[in-house]
Amino acid sequence: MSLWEYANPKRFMQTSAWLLPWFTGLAGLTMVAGLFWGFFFTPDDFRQGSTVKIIFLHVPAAMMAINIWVMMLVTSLIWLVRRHHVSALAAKAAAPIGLTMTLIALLTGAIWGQPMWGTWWAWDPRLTSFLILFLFYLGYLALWEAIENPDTAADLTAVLCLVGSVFAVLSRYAVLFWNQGLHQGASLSLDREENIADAFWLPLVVCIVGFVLFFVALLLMRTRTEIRARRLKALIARERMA
Amino acid sequence: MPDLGKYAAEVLSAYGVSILLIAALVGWSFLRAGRVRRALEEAEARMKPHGR
Amino acid sequence: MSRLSVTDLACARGGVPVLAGLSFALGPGEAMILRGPNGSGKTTLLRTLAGLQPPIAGRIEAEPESLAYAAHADGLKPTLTVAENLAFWAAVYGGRASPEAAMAAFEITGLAGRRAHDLSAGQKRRLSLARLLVTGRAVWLLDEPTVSLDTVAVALFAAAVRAHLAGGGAAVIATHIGLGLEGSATLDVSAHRAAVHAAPAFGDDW
Amino acid sequence: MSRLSVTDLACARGGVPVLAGLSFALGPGEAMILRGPNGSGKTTLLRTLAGLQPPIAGRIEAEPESLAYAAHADGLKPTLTVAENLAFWAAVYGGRASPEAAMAAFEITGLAGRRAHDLSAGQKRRLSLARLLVTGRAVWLLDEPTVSLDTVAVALFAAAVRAHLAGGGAAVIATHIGLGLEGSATLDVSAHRAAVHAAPAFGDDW
Amino acid sequence: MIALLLRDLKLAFRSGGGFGLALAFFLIVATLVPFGVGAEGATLARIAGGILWVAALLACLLSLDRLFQTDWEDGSLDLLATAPIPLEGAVAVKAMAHWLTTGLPLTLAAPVLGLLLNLPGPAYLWLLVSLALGTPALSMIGAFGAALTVGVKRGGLLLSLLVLPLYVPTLIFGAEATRRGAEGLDPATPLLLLSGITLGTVALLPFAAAAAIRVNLR
Amino acid sequence: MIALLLRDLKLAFRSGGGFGLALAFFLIVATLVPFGVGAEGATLARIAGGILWVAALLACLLSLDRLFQTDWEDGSLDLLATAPIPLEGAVAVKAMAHWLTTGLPLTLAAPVLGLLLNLPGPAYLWLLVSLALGTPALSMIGAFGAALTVGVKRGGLLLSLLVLPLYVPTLIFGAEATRRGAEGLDPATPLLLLSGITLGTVALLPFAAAAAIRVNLR
Ligand code: HEM
Ligand SMILES: Nc1ncnc2c1ncn2[C@@H]1O[C@H](COP(=O)(O)OP(=O)(O)OP(=O)(O)O)[C@@H](O)[C@H]1O
Ligand SMILES: Nc1ncnc2c1ncn2[C@@H]1O[C@H](COP(=O)(O)OP(=O)(O)OP(=O)(O)O)[C@@H](O)[C@H]1O
Ligand SMILES: [Mg+2]
Ligand SMILES: [Mg+2]
Repeated sequence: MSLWEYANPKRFMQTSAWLLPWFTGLAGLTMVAGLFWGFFFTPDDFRQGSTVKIIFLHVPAAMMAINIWVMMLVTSLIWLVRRHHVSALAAKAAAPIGLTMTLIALLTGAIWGQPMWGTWWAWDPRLTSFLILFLFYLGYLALWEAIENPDTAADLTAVLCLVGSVFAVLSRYAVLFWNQGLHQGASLSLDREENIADAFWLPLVVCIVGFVLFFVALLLMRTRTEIRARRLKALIARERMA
Repeated sequence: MPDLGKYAAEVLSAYGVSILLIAALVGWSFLRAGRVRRALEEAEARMKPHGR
Repeated sequence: MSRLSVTDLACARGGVPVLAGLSFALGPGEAMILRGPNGSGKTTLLRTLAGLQPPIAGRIEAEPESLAYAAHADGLKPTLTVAENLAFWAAVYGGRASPEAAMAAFEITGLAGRRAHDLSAGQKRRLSLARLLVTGRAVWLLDEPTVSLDTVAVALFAAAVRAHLAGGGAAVIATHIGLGLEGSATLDVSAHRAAVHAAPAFGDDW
Repeated sequence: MSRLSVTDLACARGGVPVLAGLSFALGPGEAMILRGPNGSGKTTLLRTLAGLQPPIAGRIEAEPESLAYAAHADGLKPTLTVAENLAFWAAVYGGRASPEAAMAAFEITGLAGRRAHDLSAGQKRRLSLARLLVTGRAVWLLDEPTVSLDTVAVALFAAAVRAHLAGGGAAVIATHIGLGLEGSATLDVSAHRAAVHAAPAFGDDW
Repeated sequence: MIALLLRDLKLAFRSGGGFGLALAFFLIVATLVPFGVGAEGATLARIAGGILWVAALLACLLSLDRLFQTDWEDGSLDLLATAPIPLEGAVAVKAMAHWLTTGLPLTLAAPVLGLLLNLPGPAYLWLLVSLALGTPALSMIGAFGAALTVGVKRGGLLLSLLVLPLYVPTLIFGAEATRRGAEGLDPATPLLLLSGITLGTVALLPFAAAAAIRVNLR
Repeated sequence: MIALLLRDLKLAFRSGGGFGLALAFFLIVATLVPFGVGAEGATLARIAGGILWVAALLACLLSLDRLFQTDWEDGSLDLLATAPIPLEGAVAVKAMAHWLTTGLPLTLAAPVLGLLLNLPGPAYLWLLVSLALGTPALSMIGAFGAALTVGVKRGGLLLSLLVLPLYVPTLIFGAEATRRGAEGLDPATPLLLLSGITLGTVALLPFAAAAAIRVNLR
């Protein structure tokens, strides 16, 4: 049987019902473990003092914020090409999570910026592109809300997601071109030289894994809700006809 | 409780805000899930009698 | 061969299936009157035939670019004059037909210079019907064309339709009143209400 | 005494005199049908009676706050539901009459929760007529009320008008089709076209 | 009256038109200005107050042409004019609805955006106060402009041309109050003048606006 | 096609909507900003280029929601969609009409307003060039946004919310080019990128927009 079988709502409900508890459990475990480790059992950084602890929220959130948008892009494409309702609904279900993650990255970042850079907000490229990403999420969700015919909404939001992604990349480069920033570079690069100390690195990885699992679990649940809502709409419509 | 030095406020507020946001998201998701599930169940119940 | 043939068509509005199992064919010179109570799906059918919304089932066959659709809404630009409104549509449709003839056919030549905004309801309607003549399309899809027309104008309209049919055209007309188009087939859409279980993907029971 | 009495009325539209020398009176229980070809001035007359535009001559007498006007346009808010639209107007007019009864009278109770945007043309029309019932006004001024109504709805409308008249109300109705309101006076406005020289100040010759 | 207020609010929310529109627009401007003028904190700090006031003013202007236009197009303005509630009242109520969906949220959002444009510390309070006092005037003046242009299809141009000059005093006093606040001077005088303007407009303009509408409906 | 272009232009002129509206709005912003931020020449000079670009962008945004909305409301969009001209072409033409009535006048008016904001001498040329190259992209992107929101009654909020982030790159490169011009640096790079964006959007977005409209008409 092909993978697309799972895109059948009924089928998805069955499999997800089986998967959900596992992911929920794992997500809870890793997240709590990672954050505890990060908060309680990591040393202070010689420069940044205890503020490094923020990294365990900030970086995973920031990564998820970006990756969730990518995931939405993929599901939108699937919807446009294969017309599988589940994937459209998955995109819809993911958006609020992405929005929250973006917000967390922004807020923790802002809070971090106060001691480190002496300002809540600086028009640093990375910060700025995140602000833009935030706006993208807002627009995407607003469009979903504004259109009540679900299929129309799915189509339009998918198109928006495609075009938006292109412009998001454009904006990223534009912003880099516009203003050089004071934000740190990638600290998870593969060559261990320029990596942050293991003392931070390991718990950070755990946190990241935790955030990923958390996203998957919540996504499954929210998608189930969306499917139910969709079916409810269809049933009511049918009732209206009868 | 680790001693957070002079940055206690920042670190704590960062964790506070984040956990609050996540909790809000999860809570809202659960609420909506429950509401929709119940609505759907009673709708299906309503449908069944007078068949399709 | 037929101008417009519909086989086993089903169409939905706002995601709700409205009509199902429609089949008919219109040859040159034939007209079809759509009847049915308010909300029975006439507009939905016409929009589907016009290609504005995809059918949820069945086939619609017509020569490409042979359809002209006239909706409930007039599609007039209030700030353009009567003549300008017609001239625009004539140009869009290749400008074969002359706006003058169209205005004459509905006796609005005297209003040619008037802004559409300054027309009375019936005058607006006459103008939007005159639009049909400048499209030069073979199949007319008309949604309650006689709304707020006086008896004279209704007669003018009937004459225009007859001329169109005589010229080998065809027409599908949704209406609630008699048009005096004797000898044209009638289709009561309320007889084709979509069966309730024909709901979209999520509707069928799991 | 009479609900509405008009003496030697003249009215203009967009600065152009359209009607002149109109005189009639409507007592309780009386209805008046306005007839006349497109552009003859029915809408203009009704707007003048409703007080939306001042007459250029003559007098209009009616009890204050006794008129309810229903225009070509529906005056519905597409984003509000049927019930909300009615409830709003009911509240504006003091909320004596109940929206439920009004909806029932035009058989749209089933649509109460539907956004006006998702209604069919006729359903919209029914709603805007139901609005009249919640105004609780004594004199109805109706401009082509039956547009895009099906035969059932036309009957419902006629019944509503009869009930209104029986309740001591009055109505002035502009229409092009028969309403089955037997025994109501008819006024052909085209018989009262304003003489050309009755143009406004700058028009008359010096 | 209350029914009308509730309806307008409902419409604004349903169609995302009012409420959000203004906020989003406000946010837009605050985000775009740095892209335009560059990101040096000093420059931004100097212009922040003024930019925010201008942005608020534009946000008001933006949602104005819909104030009566939609009602006019779908015929409900005719019906309102023939309804038992006095047209003056209706106008005032509609202006109030406009303020509730525009001026108020703008005022509340202003400090956050001040952060983005790093507005100097002391200015926050006075920005908030001056907006709270000034925006009602913006809505009322705007309602008057909208009433004048309601007949004109897409009278957007006219509207902005008419309303702009009327907005200038409000803007000057409002921005002035903010600037004085920023520089630690006493902003009492401009604030007083500002509230004077607001009271005057709210008291008198409804009548002018209602008259204008009656003329336009003829 | 040409017929459609002429019609849209005619409509814009008749109803003062497009053309004048944008210009007036542009003028408004340019005149209000000094009132808001205070009139020290130095500050103004520094922000002039950016402000003018932001103002131009807002002026475009302002007239966008009318691009398809009016046609949709009076039913002519249905008729256009069933007309023999391809919808993609219609969209492109409408975007072009929007540019002719908005972007072009803005570009031509910009130098004059530059005087008001005492824009530094060398910047004039580059402001003109960057606007000329950039505004078509604004219109086209806007047309896409308008197509997405045409079904939504009073989708003004949505429109600005959707279009704003898409405008960012255009704005940045445009303003950057102006600033470099003002500082006597070489504005070639941003101008190249700008024209790249313009060409890309004009080439691709009509299809996305037409698709969106078709979906909305269903
Ligand atoms: C509102 C302000 C901020 C935002 C929006 C923000 C955003 C981001 C983003 C998008 C990343 C990249 C995550 C990834 O994809 O790898 C990141 C990583 C990081 N941020 Fe921030 N940041 C902000 C402020 C700060 C501050 C003030 C600091 C500390 C001084 C900081 C320290 C870091 C570090 C150490 C990383 C890890 C580097 C990496 O993994 O890429 N950030 N932040
Ligand atoms: N946008 C929409 N969303 C959901 N349902 C709709 C929408 N538009 C119309 N409907 C419903 O679809 C059904 C068919 O509407 P349609 O306009 O085709 O009826 P109609 O036969 O044209 O009626 P009328 O004679 O009044 O014009 C109606 O019940 C209507 O309520
Ligand atoms: N805004 C306007 N400016 C100038 N003339 C107008 C305006 N509106 C209508 N007219 C003209 O006034 C005359 C009367 O219009 P009115 O709408 O009263 O006619 P009517 O009897 O209602 O016609 P119908 O039966 O088509 O509704 C018509 O000739 C019309 O062209
Ligand atoms: Mg219909
Ligand atoms: Mg009339």
